[in-house]
Amino acid sequence: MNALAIAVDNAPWQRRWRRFRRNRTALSGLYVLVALIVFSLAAAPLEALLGIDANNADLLSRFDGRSATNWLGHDELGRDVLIRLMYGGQVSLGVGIAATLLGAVIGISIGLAAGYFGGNLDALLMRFTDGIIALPLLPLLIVLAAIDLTKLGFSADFARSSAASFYRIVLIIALIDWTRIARLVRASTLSIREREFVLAARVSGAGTVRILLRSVLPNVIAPIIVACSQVLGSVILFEAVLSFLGFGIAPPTPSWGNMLNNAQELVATAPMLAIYPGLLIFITVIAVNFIGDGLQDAFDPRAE
Amino acid sequence: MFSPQRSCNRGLRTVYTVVAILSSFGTAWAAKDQLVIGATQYPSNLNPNHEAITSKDYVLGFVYRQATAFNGEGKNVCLLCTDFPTIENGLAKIETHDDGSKGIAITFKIHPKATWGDGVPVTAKDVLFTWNLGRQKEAGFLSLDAYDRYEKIDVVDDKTVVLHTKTVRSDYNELGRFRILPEHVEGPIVKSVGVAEYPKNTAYNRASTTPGLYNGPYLIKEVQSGSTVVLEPNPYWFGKAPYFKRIVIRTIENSAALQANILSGDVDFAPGDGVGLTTDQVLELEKAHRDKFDFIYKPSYTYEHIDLQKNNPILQDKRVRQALLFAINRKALTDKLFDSREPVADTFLAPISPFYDNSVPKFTYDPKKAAALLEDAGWKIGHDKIRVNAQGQRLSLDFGTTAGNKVRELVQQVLQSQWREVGIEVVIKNEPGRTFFGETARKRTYSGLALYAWTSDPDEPPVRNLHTSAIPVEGNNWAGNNIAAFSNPQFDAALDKLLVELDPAARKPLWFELQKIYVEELPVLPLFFRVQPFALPKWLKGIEPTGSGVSTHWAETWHAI
Amino acid sequence: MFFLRRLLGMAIVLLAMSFVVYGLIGLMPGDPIDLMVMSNPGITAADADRLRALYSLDEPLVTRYGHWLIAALQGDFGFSRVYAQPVLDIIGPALWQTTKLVALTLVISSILATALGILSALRPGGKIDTLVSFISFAGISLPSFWLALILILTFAVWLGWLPASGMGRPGEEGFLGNARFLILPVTTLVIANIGGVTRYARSALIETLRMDFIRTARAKGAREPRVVLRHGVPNALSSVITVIGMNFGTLFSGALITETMFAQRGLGKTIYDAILGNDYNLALVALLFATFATLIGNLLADLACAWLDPRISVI
Amino acid sequence: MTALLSVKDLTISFPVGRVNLFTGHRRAIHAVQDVSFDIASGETLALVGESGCGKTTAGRAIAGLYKAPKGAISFRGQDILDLPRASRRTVRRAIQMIFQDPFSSLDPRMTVSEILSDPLKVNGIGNAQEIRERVQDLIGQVGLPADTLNRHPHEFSGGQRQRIAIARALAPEPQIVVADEPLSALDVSVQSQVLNLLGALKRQRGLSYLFISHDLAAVHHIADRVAVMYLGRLVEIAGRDALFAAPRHPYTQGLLAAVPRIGHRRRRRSLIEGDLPGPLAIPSGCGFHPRCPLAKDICRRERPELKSHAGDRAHLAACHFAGEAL
Amino acid sequence: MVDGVSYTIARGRTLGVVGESGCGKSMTALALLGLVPKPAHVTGRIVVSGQNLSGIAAGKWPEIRGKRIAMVFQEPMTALNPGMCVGDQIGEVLHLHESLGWKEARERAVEELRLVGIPSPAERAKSYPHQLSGGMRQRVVIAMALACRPDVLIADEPTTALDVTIQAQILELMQRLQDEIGMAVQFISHNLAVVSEIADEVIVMYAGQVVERASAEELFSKPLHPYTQGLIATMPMIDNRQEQLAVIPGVVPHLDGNHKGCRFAGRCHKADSECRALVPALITVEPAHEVACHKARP
Repeated sequence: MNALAIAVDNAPWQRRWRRFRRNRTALSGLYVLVALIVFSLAAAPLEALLGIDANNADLLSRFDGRSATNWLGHDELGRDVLIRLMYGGQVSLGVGIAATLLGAVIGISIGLAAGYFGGNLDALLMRFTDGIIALPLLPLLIVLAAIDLTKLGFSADFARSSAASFYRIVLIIALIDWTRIARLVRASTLSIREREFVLAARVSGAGTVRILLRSVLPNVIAPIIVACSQVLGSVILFEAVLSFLGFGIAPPTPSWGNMLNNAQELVATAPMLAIYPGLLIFITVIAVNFIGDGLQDAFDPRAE
Repeated sequence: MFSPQRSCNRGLRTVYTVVAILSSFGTAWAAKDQLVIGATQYPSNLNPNHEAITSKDYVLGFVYRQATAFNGEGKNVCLLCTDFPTIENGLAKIETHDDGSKGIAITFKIHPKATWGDGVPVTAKDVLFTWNLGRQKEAGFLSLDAYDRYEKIDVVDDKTVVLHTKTVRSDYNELGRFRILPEHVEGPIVKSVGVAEYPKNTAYNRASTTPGLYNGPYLIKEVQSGSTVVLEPNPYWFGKAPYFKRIVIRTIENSAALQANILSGDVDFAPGDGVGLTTDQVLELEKAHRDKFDFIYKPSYTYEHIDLQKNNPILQDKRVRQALLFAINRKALTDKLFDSREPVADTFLAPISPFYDNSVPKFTYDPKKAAALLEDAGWKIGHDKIRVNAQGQRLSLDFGTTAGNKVRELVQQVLQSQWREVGIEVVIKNEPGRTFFGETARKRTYSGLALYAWTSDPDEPPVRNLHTSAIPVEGNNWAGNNIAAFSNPQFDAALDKLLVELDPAARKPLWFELQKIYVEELPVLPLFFRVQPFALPKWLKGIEPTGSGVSTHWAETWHAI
Repeated sequence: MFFLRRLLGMAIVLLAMSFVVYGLIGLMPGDPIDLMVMSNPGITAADADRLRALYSLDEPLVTRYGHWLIAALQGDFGFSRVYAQPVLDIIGPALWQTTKLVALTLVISSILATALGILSALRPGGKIDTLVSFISFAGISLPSFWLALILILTFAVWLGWLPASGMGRPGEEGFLGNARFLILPVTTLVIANIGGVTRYARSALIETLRMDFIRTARAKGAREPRVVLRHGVPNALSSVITVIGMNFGTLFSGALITETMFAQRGLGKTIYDAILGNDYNLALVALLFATFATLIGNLLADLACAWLDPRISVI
Repeated sequence: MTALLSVKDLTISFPVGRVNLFTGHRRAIHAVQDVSFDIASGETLALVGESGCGKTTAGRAIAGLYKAPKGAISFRGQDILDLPRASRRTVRRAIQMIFQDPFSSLDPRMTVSEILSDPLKVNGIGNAQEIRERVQDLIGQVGLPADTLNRHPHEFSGGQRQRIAIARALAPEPQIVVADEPLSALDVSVQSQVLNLLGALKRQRGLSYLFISHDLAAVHHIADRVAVMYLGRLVEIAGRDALFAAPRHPYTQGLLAAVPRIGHRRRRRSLIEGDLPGPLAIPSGCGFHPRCPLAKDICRRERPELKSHAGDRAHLAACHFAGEAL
Repeated sequence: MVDGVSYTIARGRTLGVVGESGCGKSMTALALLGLVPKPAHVTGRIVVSGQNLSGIAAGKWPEIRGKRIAMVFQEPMTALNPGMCVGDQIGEVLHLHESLGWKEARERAVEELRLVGIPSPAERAKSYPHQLSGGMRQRVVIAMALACRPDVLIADEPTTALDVTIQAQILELMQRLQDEIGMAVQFISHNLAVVSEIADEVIVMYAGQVVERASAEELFSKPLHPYTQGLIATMPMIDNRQEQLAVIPGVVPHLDGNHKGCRFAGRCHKADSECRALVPALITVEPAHEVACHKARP
């Protein structure tokens, strides 16, 4: 785990890493998350190794228990539960990370602009952000999820492709998760902007872009990372909720959300089918939250 | 710890939050004279003639009696009338109109004691009122044909009318869609707002607890839009007095939640009439709670099938269509998923139908034959085990259905796997119901396969689904259900004949011919007929599923032990 | 002046929302007439055109929006296509149902979260803090529909203590009888909601307890409970309330899930069904009402903040 | 002595509160109003006053940190508020700034070497090799060893950080340095080190300073001339000795009397009563009148002009009674 | 942090404590109130009017604070509870210690506000801290501290955050109140000039230790410790301008626990091997003048 420390040999990062490492829950959260990522990525190799096809519905082995090649048994269509959980992890974590990053890009841009330029732009952008936060978003998102992409000029082929469904979910989630990042970035930017080293850079003649990129952005990275880690957890949950409402990743592509949703009705006969993805979602989100909490403490400016 | 008061007068200090104290819990209601039914769908509105959804028919069954309905044996019987009109019993007579064309005069006798919920008798006046209203398109009635088929109606007396059809037709005594409205309630509304505004102002929606709107054993006592309908016995009901003092129909859309409600006893049962649990859920209940419930699986006339896109060159090849059907193990599918309860569909007709032709080819699972057919059609196994043709085109098809329908999605994924075994690639592209039915299926924009169900009355000819005139095209505003765009002159001709042939002996060969053409041409891939699955508490008796319509038409016979 | 400005702001938000949602709904597949045609095979092309004209669907989106807006401003929000009733008749009870749910959740989770936040802030890093942290994170991390199912299975199916779903029957068992039906959904929402608020209350109180005036209070001779409850909590509370206020929208979203799971016809569910059922007008107006409700919630939160923190002026 | 920097009628206002719904404007407070002064080459002008008097705002405006102040600021006769883009940078680099808080004025993420080379890079001074030499030279000039260059600001004490900040200000070879309260965040024992360094640099490089401070003792030590501000306006400006020996404005007098001095136990020191009014409630007439022991009716009505009294042309005061014998 | 600090203050007298940031002067003050933050701990004796406070139970401290020993803090803005009107904040002390009802406590609070020279005190009592200017706030803090007429008042940099004119007002106020009430005052400041003006006796602290102690006049006219001498010399004097200021080289050392010898040795021009090896004791070199320096023996 020293890779992180070596990669950023910058002194504040070392201190933060040291502080983070001292936080045992956060550190175990990180281990769990890394393990989950490894777990998800191992899907294809393990599938090849065991010589099974996780997408193959085999009704004869419906609900069959564990075996030498099917470590967690079979689901309602006789597919291997373990491998599907691993593939589902790729989708869920993929959606989570992609939506968080996209949200971060939106949030950072808006937050930086609002915080640095201030004035009416700030007022406008923050009103907008607060407005978005205040809205009952889930119903709105259903409207978004129901939009016919062909009416927006996308080709019918694209609109029906599974890539479109992935992008659509990523986009929909990103459209709401940026607000927290934007607020945090703005708040940090506001305080950084008034810090005298930014004034000093301006006095020495640096242009706005240079100041934003060289003086402001590096100094708001810490809150951004904290915010992203917090957002990631809610995004993974959100994917599950969208699946629940029927707007998630379409089957047969597994995601933890739609696996959980499918398993709901089977709770009586095959409770484990619901417990595995539910547990994985829970563990992931809680791990991410612990990491976020640890990062927040580690990046606490008072401790710097 | 807090100081008792704060001196600084800020006006807002007087804001208090009132917290509801959940101190006492209500008592459990008295058992057995009340019945709680859980349905997955809410009957959006209650006018018998507007917008048909199953949940509405289900609720209306308790409170409203249409003229006739199909019973559990698939026989059309009287609900509101005394004698079911047939040629045989003389209540229906072929007559010749002044212009020489032929029609049928049907004598319809309203039950002498039939009364609306407010004590006003159901009379010929109501029949005439409904007929006049129903023929006007602005009234927005679901079935124009149910009213427009009559040229005139003669009133014999208060309780007897003679309906004169415009043409001779085999379904002359299918009167279930003639839904008589109370003239004394709806009449004044039509008068005051006009026909065009009637749909928005009908008392069924505006004042749905008005007793005068209903004539069934129960009356609607209370409606919580979207969630609950409460029924109580109709004091003016003319039939057998209903057993339950109160029936509550609750909408629980999430089927897992509905299942939980049944297990917890909050809901006594979920009807199998298409608004309750799915077959696999009831099967599960049977596995785990055999002691608590009685189980009924009533074969129905609804069948799941896959429409094939007619414009897709791959599917234009009959051999490919046949191969598709040979390659899937429908028997194993229903054995495993539905415990063999849902019979494999060989044609559009259910095996329980008297007109079912058992001699048609059955397309039992035969992957070798499927492979051979595909080879024959020029599809050779490619490098990734998916077949390609001489042009290098992959044998790949899109496969859509209604997203969120668990059973269909399961079936879909099984079929996908089975087809892959014979080298056919299927890409699943599901859409929410509104998109699927509203756009993709209706405008026939799906590119390969589309899975959904067709339903019909017992021995209703498949005109709506397979007649050329029922192909939705832009010219008819995409109306009709022939989404596979099946068009076969022989088939059309047989159908047309069937529609006017009154002689049962002559009808049977026509039915057989239709089935032969269907199996030969395979416009769609038949999968299996659904059942109406009921899990009824042991103490509840008298419920008789019909297989086609709703079981509530005979709700007065329901009782507890 | 403050109220005027806030009301004006709310009006602007609602106006913008109505326009955006109107546009978005226009982008959904199919139009209402399509569905009518679908359910009524007898309708002809001419009928469909006539109906389109009747519903003004043949006009450009903006014009339609204009008509809708003018009618809406006159108090006529139009009809629900599916229910064939004025939308307000449908929204009214749904709004009340959701309000009950959200308000109860809010009150309970605020009180509970503040109490838990205080407990853990007293000894950051201590045993209680660790436990509370774990509970909070667990609450945040559970998919709410999953939680709801577990609760139903436990308390309704297994223990049989509470009704699995529904909204009760007014007039029969009175408010308290109906309250039973709220216990599970409210519990679900509280569990999902409490984690975030607790974490926030905790950090706000820790922050506050580090402030100079806390030291002043101690130097005055105030004992620890008084220092925390009289000096710490009220000052931390205003920022907690801000967060709670911002949670209104999230709560409404959460209510949609519990309304589905517990079969309660609330606003979220109404919107969801309306969207799925192509009931444009109902979806639009219900969304606006939901927005309005959350904006009111925000306003109330701001007022509560101003009440707690004299530095914030409302006049 | 010709003026190197000339400030004429400088007025800086900030909008406060919300936009008026009807006019679309916001209320403005004038942080600095009609301030005029010159600084000659090699001269140190101190700007003194209490918090909120506008001295920092004025200093920042001169350093170019505000968009468009009203009035004129000219450097060597050239108006720098209205420069074409191209020449703005070359003129601007002649005016650099040292900030109050050396803990906040250095980017915590940069090494000292980056901090010092950045101003050279943005101003396009020299190639990489020259920049490196220049940076080493600079760090030596402020009395820090060359091995500091690879370290980060947090590794230094306040005094050392302020030296680094001074070196950064010197990097673009400025002619005027605006020093905004450069001592107030430092420990007493290092303040004198920084004061001495500033003095030495002035002598070596012929620098001019605009020295902004509330510490009259430090001002007395370093300044050639002193300008006193109150509520955004200059109330008195004079040579150091003249001002300290014979302040003409009652505010300056009160200020001087209030300065604590070693060995003056238990004396009466508060000539000035009451508090500074808020920026939104600036009194009419002479802004100082509510606190002034000399205030008469005229003070409430008329604002006194800043002008010379009793002969000394270089000693200006804005008081109706500045000419009278005190 | 703070090591072996001893001093006494007589009733009605002011002890000035001088030192740079981090020298431990505020920590000493907090120790007197039993408010030293967690990881640190206090040993030694604190005696007020003959009562030994060092051994008392933690639960007894609140009875001492505000009643026997009161404190005025540096930042009047943050030292006041922003959510409570100032009358209540003063009243709270009286409520706590003199068991007054809230009504009487508020009435007394108004009196206290009048005492510290706040105009129209009855109205001001209903103000919140943010509605007052910095000087007013510090007056409120002083009123709060003095409400119970404590034996000892600790003033920790009470004027540092204030402008000079306000500082002068507050200093005068404190002197007047001391004359009226007669409490002992411990006045902590880094500003030598302020301390020289207000204190009767002065102790100079460096890196957690007392290095010199004398009457104010004595200390400023004849400083004996090189640090004190250096501090005085480095100050620019309005009365006595010099081109070049004296300098104390170096910075305050970080204390790492195993420091040997005189803590000032690293910056002292007189330091020799003795200074680096042995900790100098605080010894009386002249009557009422103590110094901890090997080089300042009598």
